[in-house]
Amino acid sequence: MAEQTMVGALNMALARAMTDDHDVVLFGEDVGKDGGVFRVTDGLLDRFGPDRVLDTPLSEAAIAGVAVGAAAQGLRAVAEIQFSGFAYPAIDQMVNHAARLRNRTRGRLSCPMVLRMPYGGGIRAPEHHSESPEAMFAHIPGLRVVIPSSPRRAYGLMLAAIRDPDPVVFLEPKRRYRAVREDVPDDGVALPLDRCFIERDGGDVTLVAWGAMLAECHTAAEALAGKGVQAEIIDVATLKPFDADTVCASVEKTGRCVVVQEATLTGGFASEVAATLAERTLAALRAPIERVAGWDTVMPLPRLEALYMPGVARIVAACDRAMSYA
Amino acid sequence: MAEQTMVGALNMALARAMTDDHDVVLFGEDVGKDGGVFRVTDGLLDRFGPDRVLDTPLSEAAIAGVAVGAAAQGLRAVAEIQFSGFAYPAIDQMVNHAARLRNRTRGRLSCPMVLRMPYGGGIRAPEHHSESPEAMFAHIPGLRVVIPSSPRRAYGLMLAAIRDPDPVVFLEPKRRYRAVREDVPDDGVALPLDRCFIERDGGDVTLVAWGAMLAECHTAAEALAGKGVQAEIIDVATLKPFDADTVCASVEKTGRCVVVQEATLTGGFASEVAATLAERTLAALRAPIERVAGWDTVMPLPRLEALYMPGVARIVAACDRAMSYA
Amino acid sequence: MKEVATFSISHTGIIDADGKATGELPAFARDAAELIRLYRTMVLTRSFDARAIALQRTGRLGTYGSSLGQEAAAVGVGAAMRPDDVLLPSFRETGAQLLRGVSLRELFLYWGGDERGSDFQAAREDFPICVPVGSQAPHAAGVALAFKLRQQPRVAVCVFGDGATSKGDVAEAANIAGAWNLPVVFVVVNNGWAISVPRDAQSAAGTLAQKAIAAGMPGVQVDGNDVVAVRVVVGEAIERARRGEGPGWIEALTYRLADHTTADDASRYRDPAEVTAAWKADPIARLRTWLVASGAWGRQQEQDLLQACTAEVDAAAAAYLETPPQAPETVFDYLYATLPAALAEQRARFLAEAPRHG
Amino acid sequence: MKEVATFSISHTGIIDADGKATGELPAFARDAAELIRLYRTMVLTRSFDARAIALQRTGRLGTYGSSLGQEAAAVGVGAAMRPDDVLLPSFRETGAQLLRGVSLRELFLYWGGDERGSDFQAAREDFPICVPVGSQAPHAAGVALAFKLRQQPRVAVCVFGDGATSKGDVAEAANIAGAWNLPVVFVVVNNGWAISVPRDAQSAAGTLAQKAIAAGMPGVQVDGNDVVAVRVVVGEAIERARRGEGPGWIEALTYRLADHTTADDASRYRDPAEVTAAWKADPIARLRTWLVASGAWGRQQEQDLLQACTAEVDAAAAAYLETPPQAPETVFDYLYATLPAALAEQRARFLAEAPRHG
Ligand SMILES: Cc1ncc(C[n+]2csc(CCOP(=O)(O)OP(=O)(O)O)c2C)c(N)n1
Ligand SMILES: Cc1ncc(C[n+]2csc(CCOP(=O)(O)OP(=O)(O)O)c2C)c(N)n1
Ligand SMILES: [Mg+2]
Ligand SMILES: [Mg+2]
Repeated sequence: MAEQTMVGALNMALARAMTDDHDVVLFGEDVGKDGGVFRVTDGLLDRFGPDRVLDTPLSEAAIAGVAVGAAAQGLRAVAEIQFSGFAYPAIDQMVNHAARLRNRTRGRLSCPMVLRMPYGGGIRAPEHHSESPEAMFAHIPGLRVVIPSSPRRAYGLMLAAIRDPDPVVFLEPKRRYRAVREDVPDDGVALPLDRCFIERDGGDVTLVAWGAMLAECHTAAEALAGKGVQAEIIDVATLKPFDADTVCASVEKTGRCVVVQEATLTGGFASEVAATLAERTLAALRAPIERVAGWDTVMPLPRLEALYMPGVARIVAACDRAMSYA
Repeated sequence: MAEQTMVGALNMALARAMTDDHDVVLFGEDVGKDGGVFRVTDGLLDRFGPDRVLDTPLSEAAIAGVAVGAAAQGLRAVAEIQFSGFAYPAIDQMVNHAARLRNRTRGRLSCPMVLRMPYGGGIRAPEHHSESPEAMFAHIPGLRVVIPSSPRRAYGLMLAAIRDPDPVVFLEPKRRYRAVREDVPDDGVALPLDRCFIERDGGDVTLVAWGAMLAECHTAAEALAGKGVQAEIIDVATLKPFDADTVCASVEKTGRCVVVQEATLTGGFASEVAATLAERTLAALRAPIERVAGWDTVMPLPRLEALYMPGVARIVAACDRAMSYA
Repeated sequence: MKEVATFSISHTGIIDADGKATGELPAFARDAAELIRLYRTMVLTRSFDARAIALQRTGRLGTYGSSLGQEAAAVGVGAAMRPDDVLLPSFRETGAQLLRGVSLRELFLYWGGDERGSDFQAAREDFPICVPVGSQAPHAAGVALAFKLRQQPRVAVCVFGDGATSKGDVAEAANIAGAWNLPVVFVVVNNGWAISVPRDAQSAAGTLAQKAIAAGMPGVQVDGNDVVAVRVVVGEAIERARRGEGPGWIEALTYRLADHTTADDASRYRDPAEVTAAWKADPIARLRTWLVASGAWGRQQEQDLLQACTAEVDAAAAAYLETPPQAPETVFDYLYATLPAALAEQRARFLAEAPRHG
Repeated sequence: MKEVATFSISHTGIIDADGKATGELPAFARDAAELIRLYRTMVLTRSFDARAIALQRTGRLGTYGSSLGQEAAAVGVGAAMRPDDVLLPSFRETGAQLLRGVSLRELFLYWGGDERGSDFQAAREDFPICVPVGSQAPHAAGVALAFKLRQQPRVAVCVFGDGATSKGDVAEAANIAGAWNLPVVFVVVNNGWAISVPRDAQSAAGTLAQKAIAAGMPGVQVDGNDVVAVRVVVGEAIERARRGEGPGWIEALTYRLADHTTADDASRYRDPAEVTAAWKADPIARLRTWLVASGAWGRQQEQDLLQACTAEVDAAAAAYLETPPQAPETVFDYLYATLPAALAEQRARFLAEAPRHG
């Protein structure tokens, strides 16, 4: 049981799924010999052969659409979009087909596919390589939207996503791809796809986040603890369907909530979290629900990227504001 | 000054803009001889000629992308997507190009285009013809997102959208296309693109909506008035940028808010409205913020469509619940 | 300057507009019973079409897209397929769907706005009608990928219109099908119009068969009003694909004799004279002429057939009209394989509220 | 079965890999000064390229996409354009951009992660580098539409790679350009690879020139390592388009001698022998051979040129490295023509918070 990065854990989960189920096939741009530009599929072509690991032509709409067709035939299609910034041409297939094939045929056909892609900023990448489009997918009924925040979670969630009988959009916070290593047992155990994970207990304020923002929240929580403020941290690893119960229960307890997302503020998934809380936990709220998010502007190129990304200081400041209410 | 439907008002605004500014050109599928499948561009080919009213091949990505290129050259490109259900292939161009051309070139190039499209349900249309995707566009920094709710507003907002130097997504609630007529003076006066409209004053509860949902809200408000409840109605005609101040001021006054959207609940723009209120008006809130929305499922085909659409009864029920808090 | 590649596009027609054979008849067409089966399906398609329009006009069906005049293209495709192939249609493939086992009642249900119309009781693996133009083309490649990886001798057959050939999805799907040598056949039913946009305004390409050249696959033209030729040419492409020799692309030339849909008024944009002229190439009349001339068909058979088709359509329409709407919970119950916990409460709220008002 | 259309694809080369003329020289190429101008730009491109990689390796530039080996394709395109044409490049068109007036410092800024690198001080109407592959193709059609409607004798020139030809956007753009007879020229720089995907896996099409056939426009191949041939063939297409005779499509055959980008390791997926072989067709060496053979160039000129290029790149790199980052407020200030009131408060909050921490 070696220590794994998130890349290693994802690779391990893909290999495990392919070993367990011959119907699992992978395709995407450069997933074969190259092993994916981030090496998530490294070695899989050699292990599973060119019938199950396929390089596609450069066409994202087709990547998603081919996955729909293959999945309708019962293949578990795991399709990679090289960067989320290039996933937009695939949205049509996800909204108009993947998400509704089961519903429109009354269950006759279904779509057990995973559309996986790295997303998010913080690695000084070129233009169009740093965005966070999760909210667009989370608005599509019939999809599942999953975002791991750690190697272990990546392993368990990826297995769950592949085994799930419905289409899953799996967003991988690339900034965390190699940020940490942890023990990831290759035990074939999947994580649930409909539950938030409480990562840290605390009674004063609830921090809600997903993906790369979890690490920021943990650092912020440490800083807050130093001031005597106990933050509870929740990883919304499955944005859709959204496990509001876990978040609401925490906020009922703490009375304060800061939702942290890397994506641009307006219309982001943090707004969904906040709206749900405003509907269900109003009486418990002791402070306004704050959203710490990317600003409502285009993600800057690397030289100014750091100004855009929500970080520890902004999270702590928001918690401080929340704590300032009696 | 004839009474106009929304279709007539839009047609009048397009004609006025084309008369005033030779750089305004229209294109899209069937916008020429056919005058658009809803007749919004009826007669414009005859009046302005085939150089300024062009039928495109059947390709939505190109429609948006050609608009970007033409707009970069200073044409005011008004591009039609025939139904919002077919706009998804155009999202890539809107996110990755239209919305950021000005920003990424530091103002050297810009994108004065309008992408207009009918949206929404309630007309017993075929599959894929009834969805409400406004939230996807409202999440894109650099765009403006505009939705008229009446003929007069359609006229003024369309003029503003065309004259605006930045890209505008203009969503037309097709269910209201011919639902009412009203006097629409062809005075060339544009409406502001950054202000919500207060449509009805009331001190008890704030109803926030856009598009076709305004009519439902007005009927609901009448019903509520009968019970002695005074609803204030706000038309969020410009979702992006969102004029939160007007909505917040109203909720500060009423202490209760019901946001009504036709789109599927999770991740819809109603969530943004609610989240903003939860952040800015918490102290004033006397009741949980309710969202009355399309359910989190695929818009059913016509036979069950009515079960999906938010209607007067659900709005009234939500207001009743809000009023039940002291 | 040297020439590095050359291409040519062929056109095949067998029975011409006058009902005369202009080429050699394929074996199946020498079997009168088989030709009559195709004829029958074309006539049934047209009966269904007329009834669907009538039901729409009287408010008992939703917006409907007629396949009037295109019966041979659809029936030829359906006839060329084997049962375990998979059809990925657009919305005017009634004739093909009928041969695949889709029922008239299912088709009425679909156009009547009921999801059960896509839950085909036969043709379980066929795709439902596809409304977003061309978007089913990548699915066809995906289905074909599954066939290939599983080494099944099956073929995916994808049908769309002239307008669809302008869509990026179609180009991407064709390219990937070529690159991966997939067992898929794309059939362009070129009916001259994409709503109000005439074929020539859709593309500067002189034929729509030549779109195949971009994907490195063979492209051919066929007289789409000649069911015999369609069956032959599509059949050849299908069997070629089945043998592992790669995808195919056929342009079937036909004409949309009706409005685009019941929501359309074609007189706004096309010359009625064009329609009148196009009737001369009516696929049903020409096959009838051929059958009559060959002695396989007569007045009585025709009368019987029309009556039988009417009766079949009557029965299906009645069954459709008698089908009660689905229960409200079906709005939620097919979204995921298992209703996620997070949706259970919403579903309950929906059931409490929906029946009352919507 | 009759033939209804035929097509052929030609290939043009003028100066071969050995620096020998195999075809007739065009007029401009008989002017040594003009050839030297092109040669100089190719060498400058390569100097820039080497420096960019060095800066990236030492952490002073972001991920960079080299154009090593593709200098002739880019320079040929740039040379074929008139100043008031508009270039819509991908990310390896340095040579073309230099001829258009884009400065080395701007290019460094762009790759260094600074938006000012796309605010070209010359070439004001040219499009910035385009990263989403092929997505600039519809823009080119849109730019050309503006030229056409305004009756300006200008041409949009769009450059992308072999991989891009698989994108639906490109197919849609080409089709609309054909349908509308727009003054636009598409240049496919086929460098054999799309990251790790070799050209043959990208498409079953035998040439990428034949993609044009689908759009009904002429498609031709050219030796993309022969700057003279590129300039001739692209120039012909541009002038044809300028005369209103419609769009053009050129496949320029070249080779990516470098890794895909500085983030790539091509040894994972391609045989070094292939790269070694490709160096034999180096576009710079062959033009030098030609120039030397024709007496227009010698050792001294070469040495001077290399020195001059190094000095120019040095100066640009220094200027780039000395350029202070933009002020924080620029993150907001170019989003809309005028900052919307709704964003003013956020901008203020940003300015209060951003400088402290990000
Ligand atoms: C992607 C998309 N865009 C627009 C439409 C609206 N629409 C429906 S059918 C049609 C024309 C289709 O033309 P063609 O492909 O030739 O098929 P035909 O209707 O002639 O059978 C259009 C524009 C659609 N359904 N899908
Ligand atoms: C739409 C899109 N998908 C994926 C990528 C990632 N990517 C960048 S370059 C590239 C390969 C491009 O190949 P080609 O078009 O041949 O151009 P080349 O890099 O060879 O110049 C890929 C896949 C991208 N930038 N855009
Ligand atoms: Mg058609
Ligand atoms: Mg390439």
